[in-house]
Amino acid sequence: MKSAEITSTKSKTTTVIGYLVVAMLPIYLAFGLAVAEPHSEQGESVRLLFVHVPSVLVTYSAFLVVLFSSAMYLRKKTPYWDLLAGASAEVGVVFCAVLLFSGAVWGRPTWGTYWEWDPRMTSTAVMFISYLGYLAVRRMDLNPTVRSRRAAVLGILSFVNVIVVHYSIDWWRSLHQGRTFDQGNVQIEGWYLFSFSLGLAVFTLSGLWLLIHRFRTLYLERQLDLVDLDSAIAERKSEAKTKVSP
Amino acid sequence: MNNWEFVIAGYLGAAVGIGSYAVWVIRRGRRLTQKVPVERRRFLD
Amino acid sequence: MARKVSKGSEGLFDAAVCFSSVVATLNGFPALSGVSLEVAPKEIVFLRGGNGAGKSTMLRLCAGLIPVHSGSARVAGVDVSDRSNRRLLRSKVELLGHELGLYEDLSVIENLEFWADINRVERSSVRLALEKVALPERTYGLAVSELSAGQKRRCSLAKIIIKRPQIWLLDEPYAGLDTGGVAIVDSLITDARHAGATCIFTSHDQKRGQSIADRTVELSGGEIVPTSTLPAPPQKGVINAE
Amino acid sequence: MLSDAWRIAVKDLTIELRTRLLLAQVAPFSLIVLILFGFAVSPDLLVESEAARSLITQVAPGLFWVTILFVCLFTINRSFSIEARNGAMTSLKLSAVDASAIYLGKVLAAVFQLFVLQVFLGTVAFALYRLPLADFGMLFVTAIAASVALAAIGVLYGAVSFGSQTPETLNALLLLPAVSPVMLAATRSSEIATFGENSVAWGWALLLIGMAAFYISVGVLMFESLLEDS
Repeated sequence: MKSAEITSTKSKTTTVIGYLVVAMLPIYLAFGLAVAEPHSEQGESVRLLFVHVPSVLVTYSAFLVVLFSSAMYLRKKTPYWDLLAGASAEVGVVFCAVLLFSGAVWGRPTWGTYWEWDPRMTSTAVMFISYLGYLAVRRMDLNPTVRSRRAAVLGILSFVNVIVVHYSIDWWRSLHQGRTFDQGNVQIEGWYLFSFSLGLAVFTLSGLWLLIHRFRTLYLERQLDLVDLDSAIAERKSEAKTKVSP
Repeated sequence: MNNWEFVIAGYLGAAVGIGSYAVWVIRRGRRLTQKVPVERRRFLD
Repeated sequence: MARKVSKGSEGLFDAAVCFSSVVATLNGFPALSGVSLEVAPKEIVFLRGGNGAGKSTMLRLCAGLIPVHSGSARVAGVDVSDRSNRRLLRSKVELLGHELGLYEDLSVIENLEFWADINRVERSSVRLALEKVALPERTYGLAVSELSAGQKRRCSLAKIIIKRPQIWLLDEPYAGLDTGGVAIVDSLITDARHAGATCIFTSHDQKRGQSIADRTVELSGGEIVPTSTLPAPPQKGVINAE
Repeated sequence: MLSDAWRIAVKDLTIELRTRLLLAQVAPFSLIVLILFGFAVSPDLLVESEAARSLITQVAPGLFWVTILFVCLFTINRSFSIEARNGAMTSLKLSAVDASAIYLGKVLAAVFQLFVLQVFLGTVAFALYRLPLADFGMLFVTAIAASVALAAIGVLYGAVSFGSQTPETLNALLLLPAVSPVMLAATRSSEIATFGENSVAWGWALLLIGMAAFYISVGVLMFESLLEDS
């Protein structure tokens, strides 16, 4: 594609991904909302599994990408890794919000409460906030190089939260006797497995689509900053020429 | 057990959340692309 | 440590400071818009220019405190933008900036002894430095917050004497000093040169600056003004070292 | 490196001794938080009801550690504000010390301050909430390990927000989620130490020690990346 034709952040890849999502969405909804049988214990609310668990996996992967690209940024110091980390963290935060929301509305029919002080739910909320903090650091008013490096360190540190979320239930069980809530006691097989896989595909592809687009907007923001800098340098140079000191 | 209201809320919430973010990103992308000079619009595709 | 120093010794044959089209930004503003400058070892350079010309930025960049956006900057033979050499660079330069770099709640002597310790310098040099900047002995035990502005400046001058860097970067060293203090700064700069150090300093007092410097460099709009456009330098008197 | 760290710690503590910010402002503040928490949780305390008494006893360890969290925030903010003033941090960077020495030094000073305040507040809390004490050793180990973990995380995150326009609020946003596992472990561990009766006894204390060790090593490794200006 010629540069002049580019009027938005879409490209062949994202168009293909977009169409795939659009094509799979009705099938996913049909299977998730109709074909999959109600669960013997959970009834219809089991259908939230096809939203909740894929969003968990996309969130994990997005934060994993943050970890990886932050480490790469510290190694290679190329700005693209920094942009990728930023884009991925934002996508991760969006999916994390979806996961918290779907978890809450799933919790109400299964446990009778939107919020249960379960180690996984609590640590997920903490993880969500810690990545909001990461995004806040990315908006800090500092020299871009310094800010990127600090963000990279934080991007690595924040992954501790993801590990805590993942293992919180096991740790809690070994250190604390008491009941733990687990929504994952549904056997995922048959139509459940199929609907779940569809959901996973739809969520992953839309996450990828968002990631690519967000990366490109961040890239454009950077380009714009560089353009502004170029003109600022030119302006400053002309200022130097016109003003000759006594 | 019939809990359709929660199921619908969950699906709708996800759709609204992800959808509105997608719309925001696309719009921002369009706006920024207009501002960036043509020769700098290349993406690492 | 020792290994690194020997590596740096080859830098002795380099220029003390070598900038080539250096661009540096401060929050998106190109404070330096393409500076090319070479300073020979043992040279005393007076950096002048109006407010916002980029003088302070340039000195800070020499100390590795500001990232280089483009171009190359070598100071004491060390590439400023290379972070792996940062410690080597910082062992060779010292910056006296607008900020004092002193802890207000500690006494003069505590500040300087801490500074000597973390720079691996004998504590005995603290007294010598204090005598050189002519701070009265009764102030040694006072907290820095109790000193007058001029005394604080002297105290922070003492820091640079203690460190004895290879390259002295002085941003407005005369600011806030009385006549005695000004004379002290002059003698410090010339002493440093005799000890083999290079010095770059800024000042708004042109006469004072030119009287002591080997060369005057003018910054304007983040660039060095070419020498041809500068007015002819005044007849420079013989530098009186002692 | 360790001697540099020690010097920096001594410097920080001397400044604290001169200004007495923690002693004169943070300690009374934490005291009032502890008292108000007591009121908020059970206003019936004034009428000596047995139910209120047992409620406050149950939640006391949690209240205590939330208060320590505030103290930790203040300590870290203070630790970095003394370096922000007069550009002292620039001086440190221009000196011959390693970034990891700066990190360890600041952690050491913060550990000391946090520990002293924990001892003070802990004593008050035991008196105020009339708590039993089952295992002093475990309580002591908990306090030490929690101080180290909080300081290690705090100094690391304090450096992330250093130099921003609003370091205090940003630091609070970053630090509280990061220290939440420490707070949880410290609360459970001190609960066990206070009331006894638990099979996993030392599990939480060991977890705390693990976290402290983990964050200290991460801090030593990564502090330089946070500190550099270019």
